[in-house]
Amino acid sequence: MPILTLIVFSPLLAAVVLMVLPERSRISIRVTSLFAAAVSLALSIVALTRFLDGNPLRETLPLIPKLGISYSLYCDGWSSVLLLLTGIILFAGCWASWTVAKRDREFYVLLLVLSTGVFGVFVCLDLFLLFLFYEIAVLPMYLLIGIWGSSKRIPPKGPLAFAMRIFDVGGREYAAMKLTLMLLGGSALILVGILAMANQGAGTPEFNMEALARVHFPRELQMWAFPLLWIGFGSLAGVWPFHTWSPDGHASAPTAVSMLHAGVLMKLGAFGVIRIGMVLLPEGAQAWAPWVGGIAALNVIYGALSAMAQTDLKYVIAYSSVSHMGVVLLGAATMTTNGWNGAVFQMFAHGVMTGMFFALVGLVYERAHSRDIPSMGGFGKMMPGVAVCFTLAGLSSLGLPGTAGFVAEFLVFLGAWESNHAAWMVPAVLGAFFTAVYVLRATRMIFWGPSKAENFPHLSDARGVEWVALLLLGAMIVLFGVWPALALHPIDITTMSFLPRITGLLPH
Amino acid sequence: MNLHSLALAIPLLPLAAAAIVGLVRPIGRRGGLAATISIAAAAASLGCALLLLSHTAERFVLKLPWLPVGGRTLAEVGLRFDGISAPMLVVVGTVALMVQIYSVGYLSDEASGPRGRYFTWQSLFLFAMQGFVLSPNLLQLFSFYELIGLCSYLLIGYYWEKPSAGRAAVKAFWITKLGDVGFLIGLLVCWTQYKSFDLAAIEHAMTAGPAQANTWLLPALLFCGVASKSAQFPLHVWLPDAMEGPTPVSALLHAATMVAAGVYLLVSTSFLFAASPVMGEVVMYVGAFTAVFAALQGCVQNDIKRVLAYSTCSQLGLMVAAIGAGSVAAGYFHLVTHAFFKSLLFLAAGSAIHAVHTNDLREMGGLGRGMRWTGVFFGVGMLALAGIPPLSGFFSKELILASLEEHPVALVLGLATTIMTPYYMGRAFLLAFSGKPRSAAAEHPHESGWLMRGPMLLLCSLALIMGVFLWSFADTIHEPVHLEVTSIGLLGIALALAGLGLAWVFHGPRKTVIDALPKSLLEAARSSGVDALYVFGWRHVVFVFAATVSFFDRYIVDGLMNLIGWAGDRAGDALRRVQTGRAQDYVLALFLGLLALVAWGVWGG
Amino acid sequence: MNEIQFCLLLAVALFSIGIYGLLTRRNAIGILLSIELMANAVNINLVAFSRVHGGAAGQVFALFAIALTVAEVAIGLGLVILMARTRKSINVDEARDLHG
Amino acid sequence: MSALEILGLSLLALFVLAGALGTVLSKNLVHSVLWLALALVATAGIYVRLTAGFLAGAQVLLYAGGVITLAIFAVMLSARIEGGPIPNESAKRGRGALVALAVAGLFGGVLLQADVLAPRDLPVVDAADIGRSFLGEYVLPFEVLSVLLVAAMIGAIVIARREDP
Repeated sequence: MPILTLIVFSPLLAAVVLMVLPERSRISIRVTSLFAAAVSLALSIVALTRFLDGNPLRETLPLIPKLGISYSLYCDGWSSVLLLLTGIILFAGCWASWTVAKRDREFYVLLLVLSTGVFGVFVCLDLFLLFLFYEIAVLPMYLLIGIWGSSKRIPPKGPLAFAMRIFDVGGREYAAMKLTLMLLGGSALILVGILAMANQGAGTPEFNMEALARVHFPRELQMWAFPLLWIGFGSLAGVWPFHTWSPDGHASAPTAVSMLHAGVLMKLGAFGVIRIGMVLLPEGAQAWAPWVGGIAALNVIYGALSAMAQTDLKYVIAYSSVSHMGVVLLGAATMTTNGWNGAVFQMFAHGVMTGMFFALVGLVYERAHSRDIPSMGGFGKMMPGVAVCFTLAGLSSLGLPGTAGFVAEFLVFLGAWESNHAAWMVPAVLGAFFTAVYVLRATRMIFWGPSKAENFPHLSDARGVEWVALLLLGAMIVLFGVWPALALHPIDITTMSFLPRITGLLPH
Repeated sequence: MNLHSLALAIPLLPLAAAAIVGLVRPIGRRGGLAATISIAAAAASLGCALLLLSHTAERFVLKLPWLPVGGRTLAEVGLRFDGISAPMLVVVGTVALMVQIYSVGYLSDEASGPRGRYFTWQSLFLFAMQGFVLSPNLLQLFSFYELIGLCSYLLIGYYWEKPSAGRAAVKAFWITKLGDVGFLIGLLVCWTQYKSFDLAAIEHAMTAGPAQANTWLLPALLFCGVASKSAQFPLHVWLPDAMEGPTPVSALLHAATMVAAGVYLLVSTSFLFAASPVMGEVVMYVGAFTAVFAALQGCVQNDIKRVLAYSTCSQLGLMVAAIGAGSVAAGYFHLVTHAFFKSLLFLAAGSAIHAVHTNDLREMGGLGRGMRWTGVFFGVGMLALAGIPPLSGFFSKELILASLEEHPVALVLGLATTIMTPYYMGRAFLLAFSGKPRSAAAEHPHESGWLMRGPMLLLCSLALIMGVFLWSFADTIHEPVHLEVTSIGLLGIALALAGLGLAWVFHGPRKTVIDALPKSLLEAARSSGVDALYVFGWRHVVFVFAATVSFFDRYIVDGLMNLIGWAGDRAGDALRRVQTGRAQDYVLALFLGLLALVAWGVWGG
Repeated sequence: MNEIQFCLLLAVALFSIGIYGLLTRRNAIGILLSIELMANAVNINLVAFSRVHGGAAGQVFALFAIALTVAEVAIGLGLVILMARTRKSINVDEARDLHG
Repeated sequence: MSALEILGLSLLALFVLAGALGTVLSKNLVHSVLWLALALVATAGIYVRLTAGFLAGAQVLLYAGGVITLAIFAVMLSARIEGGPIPNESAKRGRGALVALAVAGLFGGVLLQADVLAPRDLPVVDAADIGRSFLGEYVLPFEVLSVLLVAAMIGAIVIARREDP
């Protein structure tokens, strides 16, 4: 029973089925996609358990032998945890987009195709196929944001205003276009990196990652190939200069799309940097580590500070995603066991957190039709449930012990302190503090204080359907905060198998 | 019922209560039911604590691996029961139970819906506090430390409709989080220096292992955490604002337990501070200075709860100073006695506020006649705090003064505090309970019901007889303590009486003087610069910096991306003009290409 | 400088005069005539080399070339007439609708 | 080569160049067509000089006969449609001259340096040989050419057909 193939392709299958369904059947569309999401989620749990008791899943099928391309899926510790994350976020996303009115069938089809791409990248061993899945994951974003998004004009200001005047900055078409172009630009670099690695072997090119891991690439190749992969995947993971698509993209995207995008797609980028960049090009990674770590630390502080100054709720959370992804890359750059464990765990923790955040913001936006924080106030009276969930997600993002956010950040800080760049830890810890500042400030301004609910007529708490997503994600945050070993154990096993290649010796 | 399950029950019972009341909507909605559940859990937890107190001989530590790293365990989670944690468990349990019972009466006139939320947070706080007391390693101490901060944030913000309450709650969380940043960095330093977070392991490594290089770093960072939660000098600004919360919350958190968590942290890691004398000195002087500074502030406040808040801050300063000077027993015992009489004072003040519906001393006056019980309780608390002999305050204060003997500067500061404390407490007592009533509500205040007076009665009796337990307390925490009559001791008593006299002189029943100090000095003292510093720091430094970073990101970095787009657009436009539409231009281009090719063919490569 | 070289040089001269005419004439017919000249130059080349190497191939292809050029002129003039009829002028400069 | 032959050849070359220049430079369109006729006939002479008699005949017949007459027709027709003589001036001369000179210079330079083979006395290729190669070795291009000519005819007619009113 090819479990991994089923996980990857069940959303795609559902998408095909959706195509066939008659136009008006709202319920059957949603049920089919929920069923597909549930199948993937359940099977990813099976994959995790199979990995834990020793026989990880592996499926291979030679596709183009002459070019060394084969359909080979393998689920190690990292992939199983990230599969679980994708399953959860997809399941919650399907629930959260229950109220999509306009052309909901196409919405669900694109959402499912996107998640197939994501599932594919996490378990694929073949670089060529991985790149294919990567593109499948990125391209539907354009349509999803362009058609179902929402726009908020941003007046062009500052020295480069002339350049911004010809685009309607902040609009959904602008956001969709910018997001897709920047990510495709990144993926072009990735392709160059992959091809550089692939035809190193004599004769036929070799795309299988495990085979490439055994090849010792010449140092010069690693020196230029690694930054390509870092910038390519990094632009998806929100590395500093290439992160500007994230605020606009997430702010204009509909709820479920920004849940999936911030929650899972950004992890694709970070996963790519570590799994492909660092594991296959160790010397390059070690040489460029100061840069990766430095920019990641900048990311953390930069994201936190700019989040603090935003007045639009979705922008606050988009910038916080940039900041938390900085923590992930910082953990990766430390090249220590703790750092890597922390980085992958932060991917999981932040995925769940941001998923919940965007689900809540979607609920608030649906009822208040405004994302402008200063004009909101006292929503706690009308929507106590949402207020509590928002606070929980906020606490996890600021790293309160007992939530998943703390464990991840603690491990990354420990990794940073142990690595030979202890200085990175200072901006990271400061960033965590600033996260506390802007999260609680936003919570207070929206949910507490005297009720301004009169100019928001139909404010109401989350209804039955929407509770599923919130409860599921909230439970995940607390469960992995109180007992992190559930996810940390498989991650640790895989880190131990990868790290010696980098440091030559397993640090203490 | 072996000891392990008893110890486990202490934190888990309140957690269970919090979960039931919090998650099960129907129970949460009915205030009364929620109250009974959480009080029952608190009582059971206190029962276990008392049982454990009886045989503190068996010290045991339970451990469970929590975080794996490279196959081994990075950190464990578990319980530590020994001489140090036993008394604290009892103190926290008692005060929490009393406050919860008291809150039933105090909140009776409010809507019953939110009370479910109130008792959830109360039980959650009790779980966090007991978990903190029982933590065997620094990481777990830190985790529960922040959970306590969360509960204080939630409880201060109980009246969240009031904007000032919301702001105070967030301010409290931020400043404690700021201190915790230091604590977090301390954890990292601890891991690199000792390769473990376990307190016992660290102590063993320090004594047996190689001498560490800079032993002062870890204690310094830990002290940051202590300073924030126990409101020491630079980080104390959140405590007075925390009075926005309901009074029982102030009694529980901001008098007895939460603020004492920092001191308890000092007590349980005292071997680290002992290892670096420099750090000891720093801690002592910070503590002493905080004591005097807060006491001075206390003298000029007109809000009864703020007077008590500054007094707590000052007493904490004394405890920290004592521990810094090396005598853990003095600090710890003062913590225990202070927990009882300060929570008593808060509850009494609460019942007074409950009667006249205002915190302002200027609108109180002559409540003693109408509220006899509350007057007596407040009086006993005031005397205990002032350090008048038979009461418990006297013993712990004498111990502290004794511990400060070798450090003249700290001693002077300590003595200054011992004279100011009775003055401001006397003033508060006289203004509130004696003299002529100064407002309509103060004319005929109604005494609060038994639900409120019962807990106060128990705390009052504890405040009276606690001094006797000094010696049994001393040997549970295995610290030698000797209290004899010394010149410093007598001076302490004299100063206490002098302080009370001063209060009587200025604010006696016949006098109508509210503020003894001249107006200008009053304003200067009241508007303490530190708070303004924080506000300035936030509004003009952090927020401006954040705004510039956000502007930079939106209009420069993002602007550059748009510039690339714009350049692409312009380049496309320029290229468009090359296609002129005239056939001859194209033929010309054709021939130029031909020429170039032929030329390259003839002379080129 | 033998006879063949002379003919080739003549062809080059003819070719470049054709180019000049092509680039400078304003009316379509003028351009067609210049193209004729260039085609003619090509034929001279063909014949010159066929004179050198013998065999009928050179002349056969010259004939083909001539036939093709004639066909091309026929179509060209047809277009010119169409252009004259629709645009009322066969000035090449005015026919620039396909600009960018 | 005897002096007489050289004189003949250079005279023919002179006529060809004069014709070409006339076509390209003359102000009147009809004159430039006539100059073209001169140039074509002169090249026929050169073909004769290069022992390609049949080709000279074809050249005169096709080019001078066919193309010139067609051109004259076209000139007359478009002059009538346009009402008035067609302006035949040329513009951007500089650009045209530059390119022409460049091409001439480049190709001429290459030619002058190249050592071209001298004409050897080979059997003269007469019409019969050409006919035999048309239907022998090159029968396919011959047939394709005929198809092309038919297509060109039909095309020209369709293009220039006046909409019946």
